[in-house]
Amino acid sequence: SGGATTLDTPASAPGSAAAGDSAIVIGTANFSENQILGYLYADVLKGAGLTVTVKPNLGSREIVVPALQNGDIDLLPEYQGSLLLYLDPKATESDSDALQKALTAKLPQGLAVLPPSAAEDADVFTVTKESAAKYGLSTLADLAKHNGKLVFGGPAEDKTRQIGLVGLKEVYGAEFKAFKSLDASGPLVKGALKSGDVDVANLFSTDADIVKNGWVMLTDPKHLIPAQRIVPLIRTGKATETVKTALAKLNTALTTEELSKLDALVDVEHQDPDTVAAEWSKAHGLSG
Amino acid sequence: MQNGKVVSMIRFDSVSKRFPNGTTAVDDLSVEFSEGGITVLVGSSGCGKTTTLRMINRLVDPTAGTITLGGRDVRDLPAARLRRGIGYVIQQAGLFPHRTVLDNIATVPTLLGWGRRKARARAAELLEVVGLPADAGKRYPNQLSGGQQQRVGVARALAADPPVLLMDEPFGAVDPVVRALLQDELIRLQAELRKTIVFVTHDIDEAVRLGDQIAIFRTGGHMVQCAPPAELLARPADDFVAGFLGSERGLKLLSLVTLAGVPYEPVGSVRSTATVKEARDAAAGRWLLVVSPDGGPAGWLDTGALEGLPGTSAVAGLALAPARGLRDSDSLLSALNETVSSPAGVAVRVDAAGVVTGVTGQDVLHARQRSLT
Amino acid sequence: MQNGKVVSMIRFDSVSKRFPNGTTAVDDLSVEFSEGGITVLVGSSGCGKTTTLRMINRLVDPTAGTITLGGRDVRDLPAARLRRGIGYVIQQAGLFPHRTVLDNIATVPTLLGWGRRKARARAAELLEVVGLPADAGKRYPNQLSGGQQQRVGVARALAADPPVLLMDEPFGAVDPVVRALLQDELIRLQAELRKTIVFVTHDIDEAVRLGDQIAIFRTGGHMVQCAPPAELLARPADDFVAGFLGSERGLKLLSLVTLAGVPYEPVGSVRSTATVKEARDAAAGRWLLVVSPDGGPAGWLDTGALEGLPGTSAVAGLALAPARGLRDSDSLLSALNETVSSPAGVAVRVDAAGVVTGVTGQDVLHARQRSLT
Amino acid sequence: MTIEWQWLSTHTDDLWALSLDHLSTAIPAVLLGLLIALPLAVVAHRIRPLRGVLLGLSNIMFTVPSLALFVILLPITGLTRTTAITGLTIYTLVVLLRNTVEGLDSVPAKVREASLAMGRGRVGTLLKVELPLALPVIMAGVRVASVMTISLVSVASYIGYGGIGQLFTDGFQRNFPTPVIAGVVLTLLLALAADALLVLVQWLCTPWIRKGARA
Amino acid sequence: MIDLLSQLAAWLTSSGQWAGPEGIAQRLLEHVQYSFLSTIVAALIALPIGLFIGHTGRGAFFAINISGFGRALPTVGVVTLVFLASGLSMTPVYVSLIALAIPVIVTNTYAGMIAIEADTKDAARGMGMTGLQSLWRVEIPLAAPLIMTGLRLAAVQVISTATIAAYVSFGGLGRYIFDGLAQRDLTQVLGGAVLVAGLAVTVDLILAGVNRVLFRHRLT
Ligand SMILES: Nc1ncnc2c1ncn2[C@@H]1O[C@H](COP(=O)(O)OP(=O)(O)OP(=O)(O)O)[C@@H](O)[C@H]1O
Ligand SMILES: Nc1ncnc2c1ncn2[C@@H]1O[C@H](COP(=O)(O)OP(=O)(O)OP(=O)(O)O)[C@@H](O)[C@H]1O
Ligand SMILES: [Mg+2]
Ligand SMILES: [Mg+2]
Repeated sequence: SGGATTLDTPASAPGSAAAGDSAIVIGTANFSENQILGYLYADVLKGAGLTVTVKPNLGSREIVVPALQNGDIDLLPEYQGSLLLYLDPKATESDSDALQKALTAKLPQGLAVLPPSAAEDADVFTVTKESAAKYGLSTLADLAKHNGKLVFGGPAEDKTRQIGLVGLKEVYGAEFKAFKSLDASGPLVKGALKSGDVDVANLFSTDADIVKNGWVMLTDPKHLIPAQRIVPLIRTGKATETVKTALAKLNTALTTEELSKLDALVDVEHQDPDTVAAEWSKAHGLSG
Repeated sequence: MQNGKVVSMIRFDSVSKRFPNGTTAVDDLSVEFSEGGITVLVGSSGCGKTTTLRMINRLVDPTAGTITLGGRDVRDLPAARLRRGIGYVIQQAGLFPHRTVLDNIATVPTLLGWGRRKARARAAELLEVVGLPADAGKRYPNQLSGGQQQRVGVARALAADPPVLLMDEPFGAVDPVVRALLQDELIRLQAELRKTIVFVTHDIDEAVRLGDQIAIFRTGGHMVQCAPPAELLARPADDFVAGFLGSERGLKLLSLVTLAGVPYEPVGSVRSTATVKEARDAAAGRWLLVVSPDGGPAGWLDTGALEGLPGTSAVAGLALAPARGLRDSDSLLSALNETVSSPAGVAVRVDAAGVVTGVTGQDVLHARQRSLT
Repeated sequence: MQNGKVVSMIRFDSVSKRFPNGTTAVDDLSVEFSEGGITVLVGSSGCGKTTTLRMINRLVDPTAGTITLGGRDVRDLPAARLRRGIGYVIQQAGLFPHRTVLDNIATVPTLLGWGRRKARARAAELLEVVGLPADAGKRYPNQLSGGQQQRVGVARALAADPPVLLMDEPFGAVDPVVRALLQDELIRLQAELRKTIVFVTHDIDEAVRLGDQIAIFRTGGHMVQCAPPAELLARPADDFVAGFLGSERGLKLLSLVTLAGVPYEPVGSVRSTATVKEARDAAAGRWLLVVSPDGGPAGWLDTGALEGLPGTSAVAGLALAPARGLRDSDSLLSALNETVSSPAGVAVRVDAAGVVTGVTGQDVLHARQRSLT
Repeated sequence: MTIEWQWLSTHTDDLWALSLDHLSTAIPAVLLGLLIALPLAVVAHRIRPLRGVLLGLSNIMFTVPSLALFVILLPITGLTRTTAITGLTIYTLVVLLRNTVEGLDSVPAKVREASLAMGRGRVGTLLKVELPLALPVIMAGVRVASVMTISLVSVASYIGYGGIGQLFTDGFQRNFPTPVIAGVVLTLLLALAADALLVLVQWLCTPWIRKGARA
Repeated sequence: MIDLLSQLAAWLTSSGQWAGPEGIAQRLLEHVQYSFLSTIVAALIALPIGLFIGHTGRGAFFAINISGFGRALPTVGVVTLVFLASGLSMTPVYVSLIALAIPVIVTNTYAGMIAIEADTKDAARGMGMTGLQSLWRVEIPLAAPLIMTGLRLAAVQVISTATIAAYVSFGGLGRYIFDGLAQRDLTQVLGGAVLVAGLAVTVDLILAGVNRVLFRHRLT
């Protein structure tokens, strides 16, 4: 089956080295949505007749992007806003087109982003239904009313970056009682939100648990949070017409809703990312 | 102690020990270890000596038979109580390395609840008894030499003044000179304390020297013979025993018999202050005994060396062959050794005060004959 | 071997060894170890015996002086080459535990490049020489008893037939019986091989038994005396040496002198097939020697036991006290032991064929006197 | 917490592949460690003053948290298996070095001396006598190092070479205990199998101990 | 590289870095607290087991194998597993650290107990000590140096592994490593590593010193 955890997809094994330039190595970060995306990329590229290897679960962006630069991998599913902030922590662009432009400008030599997908997996600042009622929270602007009272939880990097404490203070004037280093929309932050250890949590919008638990996503009237549409980040040498065309087809077909469903299949139903991806691309006639 | 003597006879009745792995360490042993005496167990390695010893204080339980101590089955007492009443000297000392020498010696008194002060005082006393300097008490065992450790082992066993002492090759680890010293001390101590001692060794000379009674074991845990040393040497039960006793068995026997009663003959002698002329007059054969002013033997003078010397010159200053004076308490063996070593072929006899009384020659051998009856 | 004898004299010239920690292990030693003989180094623990030995094969380098082997300074050869030419028997064998007995013995031949087959053949040969069964060759050292390991150690040292053999307490770890056996074997071997042997021990009896020459060391690395055993026993250089030789020094000396030349007297005897009447007629004193059909001594008959027996009944079957026949090659000490042990007070002498020739009594002591000149 | 047996049965191939991947990090690490430890140990054994330094250094390296070590190595060796292997090799040294030195120490002075006295050189003595006799202690070190390395490999999942460790991250993120349990059990099995194998190797290599029934 | 080192030095020495609820002092305290508690609890569990096995000689097989088993247990796996079972708390951290420390202490205690010479134990019994007296007065004091060594090894291992607390969102010096990683701040990662190693080495040296002082007379 070649599950979430294998190193190589079975299809990639023979002759992948001999295939030379036309062979593509896809890397993914260590969370399931990124793996699903990696396998989706793989499926459509294979459908286009290319030789593809997937190296899933390589680690965080900090580990994976340098690997792309090194040539350890060739292609990576990325998110517009986060990628830009990784490249330039001071960036303030937030709408998709601006982001795409900024990315193209800031990417190091040899890397390029292809046109983004319709699907988006944005950061959302979330509170429980109970907190929302208790504190009267519905937008990020409401947070400033309770300065110094609430606890914020998110991945460690939220402490120092724009879509985190810095931006919330700058744009909305919100300040917190404490910051808790947890994970990126993972079990830690969700657990902490559920148990009340944190009041406001940084989650990802596609996370099935948000709906399941009835959590409230605070709206972002001042557009602090950048668009997080999914973009293929690729080494320029590998960005042939075939690749572009194939990925463009996928990007059109994949919507946020579809992506959320796929996430749920993996995270809640415990199906394997590769299986989920394969079934979806077959159903949408993308795997040739 | 008086009390101790009454209850300290050890008796084995058809005792056997078979270990779970099938080794028979002791096989149907029936024997008595007499009160107030030293019984020595000898035999080659693995013949069951240690096992026999350890059955007495129940470190090993026999698989058959009974052992009584002063008439009471050893199993009647709780093991720990029994052991506190029996001194045990372990092969190569077996001291507690983490305790000072004094604390080591005070082990049993402490267990008996004597109180720290009293136990320590007793330990200090024993340190002296076994001939160790008082400052050794504060040291740790590994700061002592092998021989000193052995002494501590003995002191520890004596601490609560138990009527019975079990000693397992207590002097096994030291060189022959120190060993002889430790043996002397044990003999001296025992003359005073008269404990019932069971002593294990595989050195037959040690056994002959120390034992009031010697039990010889053979591999497989059989006791072959148990008898006083003189009887053993004179009448070994079989070839195994005879072989074990060694080829100079006859001479060993001499070491057990004293000179008391062996006749001596008068001997011609001169004072060491005499003149050459006086010496010439006194000479009967080639060798003339010279006596020092206190009456003891000074040495043998070769009268041949007097030739050509002026009669008035002094004997003092002439070369003498050594002569040792033997008391009645010395053994026939040392007399024989003297006879053989002295150029005159006789042993010089002295009285209790060390004054020359005469000489004994061939009579040493005759005395032996008499003792053989 | 002939070649070996020419180059194998060992000579120390003012040799000292001071270890970096300040211990003087050997102090200004000048001595010669004679060719084709056994020199025994004795002395108490730590007196520098091992160090002396190890300077010969350069496991230790002296801090002063020179050591020559057959006239050549030992430093002239590369150490490894030198060592391959000198057999070394290490205290407690020091075998290689991970090699079979055969491989152990073949060590030096292999190093000398003899080839596997030849080296092994030689090893098998030596196994026999030291009296081990052939199948011991395939075992590992820890499958052998202590005594057997010692033999392997000796075999290993002999393997390349070196003219010089250094033996450091080679029989230290075994019990007295096995030890005597190993000594016998060494004596037998040496009679054949005539190596130059330096032998370390702290057992003075062993030294007297084996040594052509004995060097006595004293703590601090001083050699006190170096002389043949008889001289040492008769004339110890000082009290230390005398003390070291032990109190029965005179008797030990007897063990070095044989009965050859000691006169014997005729003895009344009867054949063991004789009748009681014949025995009565032959009797001169209380004890009568009974001779077995082959001419050897059967034992001493107590003539008192004949009383009341019919004259025609046979002597055979009567209780006899044991009698041992002594050959001319036996020592005075064993004769003395016989004299002391036998009820008749005399030692029975036999000729080379074991046939009784007579008895010796007091003459044993006289013979000693004569040997003292 | 329940186990989804269904998941297990559909993922045996993956578990197998992960185990192989796990071993292809662990085995080179131990071998490399041994290759480095042996000469260092000989030096530490022969030159007293260096012993404290070498053992001390390896001890300090051992106290560096493994994750940090991998991260520190990343800029040097990149996102490759080399990083994982290098880090783990450094950890094996603490055990291998100490045991090899102790093994050499445990060779009785008498035997070493016997070898020299027979006329064997220093190198010959090392190779033919000291190392073989030190083998039991060295092998004990190899066993500990192997087991330890096998359990540590999972930390390398942070850089994508965690072998079985991937199961832990996966289970963690999906709140899914089954892969985690499978991973723990699998790691234990691998470690125990490796240990058993090494015991067998040692048994085969040391006939003198095996046959020393009398000792 | 030089760059990194000077940044590291700056990071370690800046006074702001040490103070406050997120400062090094606080993190160090947390780290020590986690490690200390885990080691103590592990010792309370492991010592009796080791002493029992050593004293009676029963369960030796268990003692020998538990060490292998313990070493093979992947800490990350245990933390994850206990986290999934018990939710967000310190439990997973303590469980895995204790699991890490127990085998080390058990095996060393056992080794200390069986290293006591049979003669010495015999002497204790032969003098008339009961089993418990022998244990308290002879066996434990004699095994103490090795027992202490076991505690020392356990403490060091626990300290370097206690970084795991940060993996499940808690404090300690591991925070610097995990946060530094997330914030792409190699200096911080390195600083955390150096602090952990420094703490471990310090504790190791202190315990070694204590050992030396306590058992000085055994060294000769
Ligand atoms: N606990 C035991 N289990 C099995 N066999 C034992 C045990 N203790 C002793 N033996 C065996 O019993 C026999 C007698 O042992 P014991 O220790 O009594 O001999 P020993 O005469 O004291 O020997 P040594 O002179 O060597 O001390 C030996 O064969 C020994 O191996
Ligand atoms: N390598 C060394 N460094 C320091 N001192 C040493 C060394 N080797 C021996 N010694 C010391 O030198 C002295 C003589 O030692 P050596 O081994 O020659 O004595 P020995 O007569 O063989 O004693 P033993 O009968 O105990 O074997 C001893 O005091 C010993 O401690
Ligand atoms: Mg014994
Ligand atoms: Mg020596």
